[in-house]
Amino acid sequence: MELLRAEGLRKRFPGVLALDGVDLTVRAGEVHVLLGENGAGKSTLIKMLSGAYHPDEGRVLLDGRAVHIRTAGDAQRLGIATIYQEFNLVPELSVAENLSLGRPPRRFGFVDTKRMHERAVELLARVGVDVDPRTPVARLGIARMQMVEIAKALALDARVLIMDEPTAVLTTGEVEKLFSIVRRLREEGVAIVFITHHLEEIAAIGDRVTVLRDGRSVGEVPADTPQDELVRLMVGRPIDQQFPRERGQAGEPLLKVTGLGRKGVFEDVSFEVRAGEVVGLAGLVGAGRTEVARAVFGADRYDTGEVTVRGRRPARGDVVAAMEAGLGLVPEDRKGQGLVLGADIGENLGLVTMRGATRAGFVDRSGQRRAAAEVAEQLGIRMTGLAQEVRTLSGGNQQKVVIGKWLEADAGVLILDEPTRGIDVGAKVEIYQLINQLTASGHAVLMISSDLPEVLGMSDRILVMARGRLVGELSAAEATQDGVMALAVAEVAGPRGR
Amino acid sequence: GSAGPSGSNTSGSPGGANIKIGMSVSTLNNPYFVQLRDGAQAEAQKAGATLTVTDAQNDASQQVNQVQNFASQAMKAIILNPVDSDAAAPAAKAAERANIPVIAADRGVNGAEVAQTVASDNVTGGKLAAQELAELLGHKGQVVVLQGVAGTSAARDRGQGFTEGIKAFPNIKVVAQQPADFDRTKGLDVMTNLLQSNPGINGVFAENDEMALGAIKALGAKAGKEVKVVGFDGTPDGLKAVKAGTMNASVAQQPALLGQQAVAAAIKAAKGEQIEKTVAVPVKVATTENVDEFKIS
Amino acid sequence: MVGNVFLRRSWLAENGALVALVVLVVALSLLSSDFLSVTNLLNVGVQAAVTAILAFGGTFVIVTGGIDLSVGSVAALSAIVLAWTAAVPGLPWPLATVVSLVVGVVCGLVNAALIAYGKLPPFIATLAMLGIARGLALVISQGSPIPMPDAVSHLGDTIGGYLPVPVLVMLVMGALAAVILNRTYVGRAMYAIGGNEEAARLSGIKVSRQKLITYALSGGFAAVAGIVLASRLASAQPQAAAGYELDAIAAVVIGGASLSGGKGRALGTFVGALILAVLRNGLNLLSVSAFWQQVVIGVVIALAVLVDTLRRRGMS
Amino acid sequence: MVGNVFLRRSWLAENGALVALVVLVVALSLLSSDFLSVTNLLNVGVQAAVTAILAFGGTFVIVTGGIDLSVGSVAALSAIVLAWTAAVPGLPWPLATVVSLVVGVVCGLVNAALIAYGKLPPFIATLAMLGIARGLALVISQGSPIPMPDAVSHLGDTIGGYLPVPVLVMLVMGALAAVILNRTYVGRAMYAIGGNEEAARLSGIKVSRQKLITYALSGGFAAVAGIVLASRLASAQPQAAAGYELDAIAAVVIGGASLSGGKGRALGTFVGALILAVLRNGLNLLSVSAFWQQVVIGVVIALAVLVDTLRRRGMS
Ligand SMILES: Nc1ncnc2c1ncn2[C@@H]1O[C@H](COP(=O)(O)OP(=O)(O)OP(=O)(O)O)[C@@H](O)[C@H]1O
Ligand SMILES: Nc1ncnc2c1ncn2[C@@H]1O[C@H](COP(=O)(O)OP(=O)(O)OP(=O)(O)O)[C@@H](O)[C@H]1O
Ligand SMILES: [Mg+2]
Ligand SMILES: [Mg+2]
Repeated sequence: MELLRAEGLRKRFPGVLALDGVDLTVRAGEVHVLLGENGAGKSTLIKMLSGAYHPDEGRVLLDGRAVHIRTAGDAQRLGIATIYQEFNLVPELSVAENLSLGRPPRRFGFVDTKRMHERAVELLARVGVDVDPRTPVARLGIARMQMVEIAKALALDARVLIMDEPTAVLTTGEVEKLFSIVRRLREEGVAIVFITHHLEEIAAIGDRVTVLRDGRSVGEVPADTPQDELVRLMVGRPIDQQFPRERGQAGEPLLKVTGLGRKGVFEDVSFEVRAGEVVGLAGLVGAGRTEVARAVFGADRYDTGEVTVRGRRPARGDVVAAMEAGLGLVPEDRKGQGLVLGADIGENLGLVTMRGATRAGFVDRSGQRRAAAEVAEQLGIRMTGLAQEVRTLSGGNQQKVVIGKWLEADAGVLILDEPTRGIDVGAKVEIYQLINQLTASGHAVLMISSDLPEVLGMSDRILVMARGRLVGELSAAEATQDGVMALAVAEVAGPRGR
Repeated sequence: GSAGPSGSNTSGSPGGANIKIGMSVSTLNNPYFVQLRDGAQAEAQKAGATLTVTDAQNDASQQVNQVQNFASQAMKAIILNPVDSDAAAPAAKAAERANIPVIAADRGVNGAEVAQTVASDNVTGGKLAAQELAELLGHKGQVVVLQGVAGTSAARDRGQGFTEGIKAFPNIKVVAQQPADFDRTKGLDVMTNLLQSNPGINGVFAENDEMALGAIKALGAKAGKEVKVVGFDGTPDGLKAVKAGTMNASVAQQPALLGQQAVAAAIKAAKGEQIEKTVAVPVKVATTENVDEFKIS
Repeated sequence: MVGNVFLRRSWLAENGALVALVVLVVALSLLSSDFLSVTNLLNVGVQAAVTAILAFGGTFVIVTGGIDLSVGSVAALSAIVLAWTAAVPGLPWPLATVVSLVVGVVCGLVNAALIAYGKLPPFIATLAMLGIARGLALVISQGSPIPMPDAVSHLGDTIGGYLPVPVLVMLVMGALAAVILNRTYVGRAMYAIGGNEEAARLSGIKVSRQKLITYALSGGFAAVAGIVLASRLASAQPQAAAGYELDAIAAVVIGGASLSGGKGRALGTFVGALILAVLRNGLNLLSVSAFWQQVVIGVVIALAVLVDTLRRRGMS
Repeated sequence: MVGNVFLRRSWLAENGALVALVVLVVALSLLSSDFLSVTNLLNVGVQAAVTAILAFGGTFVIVTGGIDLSVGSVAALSAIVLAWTAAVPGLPWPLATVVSLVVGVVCGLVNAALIAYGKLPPFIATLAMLGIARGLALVISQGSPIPMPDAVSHLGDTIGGYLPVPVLVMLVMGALAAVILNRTYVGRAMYAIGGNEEAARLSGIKVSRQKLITYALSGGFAAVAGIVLASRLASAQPQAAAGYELDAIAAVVIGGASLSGGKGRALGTFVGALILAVLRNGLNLLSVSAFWQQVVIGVVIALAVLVDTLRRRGMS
């Protein structure tokens, strides 16, 4: 039964035609996947269904009747719930409050905090995350925020549930939890729109796929269409190798971490990364991988242990010292830590190299622009020009900017935290090739990723973390998905180091 | 748009023969200067001159700006009520360069020539206040001083006059001097607080009537009786309080008369007539006995 | 147990200014024997009242991430309107009071309309209103004070010769602000808007409408503050409360709110207003010279907030 | 071609205030025959100078997402220090000038230290400094104006009886601000910090050090503004520039900067300061009554920014 239908949707932004007459039909009780390259227009499309944007042309029908969705409130009333690609949580407020955002339970006209709390506990249990509803959202890791977003959307009991890349920041465990929720909803007759760049998820959860390219729909195919075919539809050409890792000879250790610990977060973390090597860091959400990376980079302090980079020991908690020693960090939270959203692309790409491009206090801005143009070209950032505000880029293209600014910096040891989050298959390969180039020229890469195939496909060695400790190391040859997962969950039952 | 209730443009027919006069008042946030302006406007109306009044908002540099602007408007005479005597020199010089005569009103101009200074001396006023308060107290007691905005010339001169004047009475002790910023509410609050730390006071000198009126509120039934209050300015509200006996005296500078004389002088100067260098508008102390002689508008 | 610890901790964390207030009170009690009397403390309460009421209104605005510079002027305008309508057209005082409150609310609504629909930065919209409201107060009053109706002036009195009505009004308005912020939809929406306006919008909160309510509340609170102020003097002054906006904002920020929005509590604001009032009272009692007073106030404000930020850092 | 259109467009978009200024100038030329004379326009320039210089310094701070309420007081303090050191210990005027500039910079550094290391909100830190600097100015001068050294007072003169020096100083300081903001590391870092402080830090920008520089610049600019102001009056006044902070911030915001940081240009600020000066000048020329002036200024400020936001909305 057809529930939602969009006809001829068109949307123009200054300088780009984001959507050029797209049709979409979603049936009750199906998972409809939207597939497309970064900047193809997926998010723009769903934002017009949720009331965040208004189409320039075209219309939306629900149950066969044309509806006008002017605001998010309208969409909610029509039974459309949306999980956006970028989080829409209020960091200062508690998890419970966020889950009831805009519709708190009321009693005698007053907000009923007790019921709000109960509702939160219930919702959190439903998505299977273990957080205290009183915790401010700002204190959650990025994956937990995503789970809160999901719980928030479920709270609406919607007929149409739209999810824009919900799995981008989740690890396998959470993805499984999410899928079982989605399957249950599908059985209940909910229409689900699902956006993902993980092709393997399509067969696992999808029913039909609409592929977008350059703001147009280029086909609607069943979900069991072979991946190669999907890629061809989406990128316009086949991709021969998904993980083109060229392994070379590991050289000198460039990064040495010994006995690193911070009370209650992680302890006794020791490892090294050698020149020419890609070391993968796997683990479940909350394992503390991001925390370790930030401590190594000097973004946070640590209590015990030491970090040695190319023989130097940058002071703890000093980002500049770490950078001078040759470290770089692509953070996992691009909006919060990676980008100056209000500044343009050129400015963002040049942020790290700006100090080096300064002579007598003056920044060589034309040189900076040239370098930025080169990187943007290399990464295939889809933009109107370097002067475009980063805020208006598609999610995947924003991620490319975060990576790009560190590529420009030429750091000896680059720590990548979820580097390909939200990046399409084509661009991923480009980034992998860049990683190859880095290691070939003697650099080292520490890659944190929740995408197990990526960790397996790109790493030379794999470190596994659980509950704040390193619990194992596997070589590329011996590692399998099950092997890594077994290690990652092994310690879960054990005591927690906090 | 000059028909506003505050009516800054006043024009009439004969006498002043439509002479354009500019007047920069230091502030209109204080009833004293409002009266000064009203007096000036009444006189201009009578003489048929066009008077433009601007408010410098107690900002000396804004006052210079306004005088410059008067010069651009080809005023025939400028009445300057300085925000500060020292800082008024550039304003007076600006007018001088444009060959426009300047009448200084209420306060003098230091460091530049003006055609006439119409003023009543704040320092003398302060001394008079000290004498009056001393008489009221029978030459002995404890007094507090409510000070105006620190650093303004009115606060400075009145305070100086009072301090000098009170020295003549060795049995009167100034037990506290605190700023209340010429503001009635602050006068109330500060007086309330001072009563806590100095319950024995029997005299208050406030550097303007607004603060005195606030102090009277704080003193309640004691005002004017157990505790003598002397204000400054002789504003309508102040004179009412004197009449009611809650304020014992106010040093009245007759601002309306001052404004009137300034305009009269300005018209003469504009016509090129000779005028005296200084005109002193008498300072009068309004007391319960003589308050009826003062105009309460 | 755990819940208890959590509560105790957050209560302290959110009332860091309280520590500064306690330190200040202890210091002043030691320095001046006159400070710690019931009468003096009630005086402090009276002197805090107007700033506190303005600041409660300002808390709404600051929680949404805005700023309201117009509160002092709106207070003055409302008081002048009350006194004038009671005196000149001779409205009965209850009606005059209602008119005056409506004027305050309308000023707030104009601010909000400029901000929500005209997309003006709150700083500019309310700065414009600061001038407009003050100007109108001067125009209506012709620059001179207007006596308040006697009935209304009782708001400045004390009940039973002891309990000052302004303190009572302040407590009532504070409680009202606390309830609005904590327990009502409007209040929770303020936090959401201040924390993440886009998220609030996408969660179905009508952001523009909520801003109208927020600034209207601020205007209404300012009107109440203006009436209390004028009642204390039994006279409405066109220049009353000039510059109070900075005090009000300072009280809110000292109380732990963030000017970038999403944070702030009525209780904190109350403590902030008390800190300012205690400070001024203490300086009078200690007879600190006029010139030094400003220096001391500045230093103490900085220290008060410093105590708070250092405590927080120590805790986390 | 495309680049050209883009440039032209963004130039207009970023100078929306310019449209408001032009409208204002045209309107005043029609309303008053005295307005469009060279002398009067130079007067406007002189009258804008102090606010503009303060606002250029304020632009740095606002671009980083901060606010500096102390600029007016710091200007007064610097001028008093110059006049006093030249008069009392009798320093030669160049040395006195240097001391005065150092005082301005130090005030800025204290602000920055409180903000960067003490984690005080900029509003509170600079509000404290507002009181402290003003108080010190009063203490040093004992509340009385001090004559400026003659040599320095020439800064208030005109060159060749025509070109006013304050205008010259304003242009130089404006150009300096523009160069710092656009071309230097320090300036670019300000935009990054204001746009996203955490991202700036993780990109290797020393945020605390940059804030020190930012507020020090603001303090230095305030000192220059104070010296120019005192030169115009040939006397340093302890009460000078009181309340100018709001004007300076208004100029920056009218010029297109955002108080949440990351946006703002020297040219916009210049236009903002001119709008305020033209407005005041025009109201004087038109002899608008003093009470109505505040209303009119408020309305025009709101309209000026409204023109800008509406234009932007129309464009996107
Ligand atoms: N507010 C905006 N202003 C200008 N351009 C925009 C805006 N929002 C989106 N765009 C542009 O529209 C195009 C489509 O963006 P959209 O976010 O829909 O892509 P997407 O398919 O979701 O990509 P991704 O996989 O990277 O999330 C992009 O070129 C983007 O730069
Ligand atoms: N149950 C919990 N309640 C509160 N905080 C938790 C809980 N579990 C973990 N954390 C905190 O979450 C943080 C881990 O964050 P994060 O999720 O970013 O880790 P990670 O290993 O990088 O995971 P990922 O990168 O997959 O998101 C740690 O600081 C840890 O203290
Ligand atoms: Mg997207
Ligand atoms: Mg992580």
